[in-house]
Amino acid sequence: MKEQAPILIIAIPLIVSFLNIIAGLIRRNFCYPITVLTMLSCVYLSFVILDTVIETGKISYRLGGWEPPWGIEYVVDHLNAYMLVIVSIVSFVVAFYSKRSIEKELHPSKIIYFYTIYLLLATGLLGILVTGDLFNLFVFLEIASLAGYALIAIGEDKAPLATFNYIIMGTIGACFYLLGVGYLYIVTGSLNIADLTRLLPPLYESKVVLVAFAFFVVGVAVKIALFPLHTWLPDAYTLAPSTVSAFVSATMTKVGAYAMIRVMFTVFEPSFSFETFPTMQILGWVASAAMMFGCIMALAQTDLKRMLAYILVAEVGYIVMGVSVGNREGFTGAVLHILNDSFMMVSLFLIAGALMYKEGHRNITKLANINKKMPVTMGCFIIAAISMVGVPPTAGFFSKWYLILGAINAQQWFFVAFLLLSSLMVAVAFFRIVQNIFFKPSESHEGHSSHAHEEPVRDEVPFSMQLPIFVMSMSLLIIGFFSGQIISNVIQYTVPKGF
Amino acid sequence: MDTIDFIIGKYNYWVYIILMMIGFYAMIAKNNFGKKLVGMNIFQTAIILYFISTASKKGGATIPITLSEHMGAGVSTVNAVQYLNPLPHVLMLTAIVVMVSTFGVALAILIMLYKKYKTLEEDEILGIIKAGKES
Amino acid sequence: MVKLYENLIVQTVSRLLIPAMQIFGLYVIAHGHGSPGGGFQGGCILGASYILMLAAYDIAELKRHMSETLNTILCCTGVLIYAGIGLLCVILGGNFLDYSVLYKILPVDPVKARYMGMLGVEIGVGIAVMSVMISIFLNIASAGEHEGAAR
Amino acid sequence: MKFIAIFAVLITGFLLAYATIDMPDWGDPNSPPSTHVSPRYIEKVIIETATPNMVTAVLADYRGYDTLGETVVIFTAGIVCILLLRRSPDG
Repeated sequence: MKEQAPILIIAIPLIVSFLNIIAGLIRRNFCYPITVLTMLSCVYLSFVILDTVIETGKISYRLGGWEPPWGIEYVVDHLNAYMLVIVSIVSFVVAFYSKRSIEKELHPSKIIYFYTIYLLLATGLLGILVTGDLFNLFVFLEIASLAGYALIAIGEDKAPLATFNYIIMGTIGACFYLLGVGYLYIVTGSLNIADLTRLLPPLYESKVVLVAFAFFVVGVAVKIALFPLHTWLPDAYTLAPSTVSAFVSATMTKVGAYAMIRVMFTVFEPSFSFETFPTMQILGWVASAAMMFGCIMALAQTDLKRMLAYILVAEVGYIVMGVSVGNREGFTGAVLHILNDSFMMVSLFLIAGALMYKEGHRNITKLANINKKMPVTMGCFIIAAISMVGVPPTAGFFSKWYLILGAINAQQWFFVAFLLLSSLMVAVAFFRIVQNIFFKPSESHEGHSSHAHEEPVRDEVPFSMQLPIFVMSMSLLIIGFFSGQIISNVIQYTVPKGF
Repeated sequence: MDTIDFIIGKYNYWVYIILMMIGFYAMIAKNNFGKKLVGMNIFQTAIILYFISTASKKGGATIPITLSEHMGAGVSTVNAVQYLNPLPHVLMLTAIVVMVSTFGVALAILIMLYKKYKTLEEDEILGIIKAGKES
Repeated sequence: MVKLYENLIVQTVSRLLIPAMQIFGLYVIAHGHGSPGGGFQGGCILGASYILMLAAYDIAELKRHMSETLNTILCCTGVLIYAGIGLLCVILGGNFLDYSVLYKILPVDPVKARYMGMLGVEIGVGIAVMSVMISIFLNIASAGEHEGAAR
Repeated sequence: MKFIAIFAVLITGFLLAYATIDMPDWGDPNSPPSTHVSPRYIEKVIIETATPNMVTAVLADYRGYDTLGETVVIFTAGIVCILLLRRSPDG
């Protein structure tokens, strides 16, 4: 069991996704419990893998029994295992939440296919994380992307247009990645990451390797929506069904960031990424621009989900900046921020979904007095919001602290200023919502003065939606308290050699 | 003379680079969604051409299927220079399927768009959306 | 919508051609080990034979041979064969997709067991590709509305 | 917009042409792809898998997991077409 865990975490959701359709054709109600149980087993397996990695170090698994450069190999180290835990927890929580929200937003005949594609999306993301082969990563990237396109396209009215732009951009990103793989293949003849790490150092002067690195970075940057290439993200993530928005916003960009870290620090050595190529200058400034742009655009939005989507653009900027400063603190901050950001994003998007479910809209100017109607949900919203701003002792504070330390160590004072400024703008953006909720008289009550003192009836979302929201926002506090342990047990081993 | 040798020796790369630029331009600059998809196909086909061209070996190499005279009783007498490199072919079989799937999904979304807006021109669709917002 | 347009020449030719195409598709799948071919190529040919049926006749005729539910189930079965063989290898004590352990249940030696495992996998790929081709073509050609195509 | 597109395309084309300088010639039997991983596939395919067609052997056995991914991709595409386009009979 333990030695087969890296493959089972892929194979179980994969096989269940096929059985899910057959079960769904028999009875539609089977799909939801099957999906939730599958994701629960993935959470269990991911913890088994993390435990094994912490005890014994790197796990290697040979698919088909062939030794690495010839066959495909799974390599799980601390970074993979950590990401696996994040993705499987998020997919479990969102699957648990999805039942009522999907029933409201989708046609009943589509529910079977929705859950099948949901499982395939989770499989694709998990497959990207465990693989140790560049081409295999491309294949699973495409599984995740195709499933993501479909889930976004079934959203609101204008979703197909947003999805089409996403497909065009996503295909450009995937093709650039594939070209990068091809360029490394023609100078080394290998596709295995460990083999490439061994073969590449003598070739660092080659122009082919330089161009391959550029194509890798640009391709992945499209997938994670780094600033000038982010154009597809706000529309796509706003118009998707709320469950899907929560899932893809918390996982897709983070898995892309993982792929970027893998390419920059495992396939290539940090010495190449930082000395041969001006990574720090280019990526750092692009990331700063992303932070500023995302926050400024977030301030201008009235749609809650669109605001969160622009904040996500800024958060991607944080992660990339932490990677690009090229020192221990910055890298720790980036990896910790992957965890914090996916949990913050999932709780905020789930709350937006709860608003959609109860109110039918998510316009932040029309939320007056909603705290009396949905007290628990709004309490969770406050926690997630202060974590997003970065107030201690919530989780968001610690990762931002490390990011700032990293920028200071690299003596990039502009980056420090941008980090602080964008945190301030996120605070303003969330304060606008809080002000609208708590300090603004309800519009509907102004017209009827006789009902001015009527208290809104308490009307919470169903339990299956409330529990995930509550758990995710409480986890932000818990992660905040245990940040030290997470860093000392897992993240410090992910820092590449040479930092 | 060196320059001409250089250009002729690597002509496969020039062909694929030109094809890829054509496809890439159509993908990002064309106004019609159908043309964008055609550009996407050209772009991906260019990448396939590139990979396949890495498999070739001059000097009488044949397709990667073991000939019957090399299938001795359990003892291999095959030399690697006698056959083309099978790995890029395998990778491209996978990539072709991926591209077919992407194309199928994109076509499905194209049909959704056409059913909704009755046009595939980007500016016309944006105009319809804008008109819908104002009214 | 796809409508039935009676054309004697087209219908007769496709009536002759479809079985030949299907036999050839099966040959390409089964003989993929010794000649160019394999699951994906053979599955495409099989799918094309059904698409030809749809083009020469109409959707109702296609659905008489291959109902939508059957097609969806075949689609799942194909991939399930592949992943199932992989999982079977795990159950038999090898790694995922390590066909050589299949010698424990097949009357062959480990090297030949790899050959047999590959054959099973190719059959799975062929079934999946065929039904996906039909599904994609059917849904795109009729824009998803192929209910009223009764004869 | 057109200008930016032409600019991006030219930059890409220039980068690719620039990288071509260091690439092996077309059909060079001593290029890394022909000498590093692939010889094992060619030389040992009969001994290890009893399959004459090397492409099939690599596709379904040595890199069989890629092909599983490929099959899942096309399965996803089929299900996606049903999810996006299919109208259910009951409206």
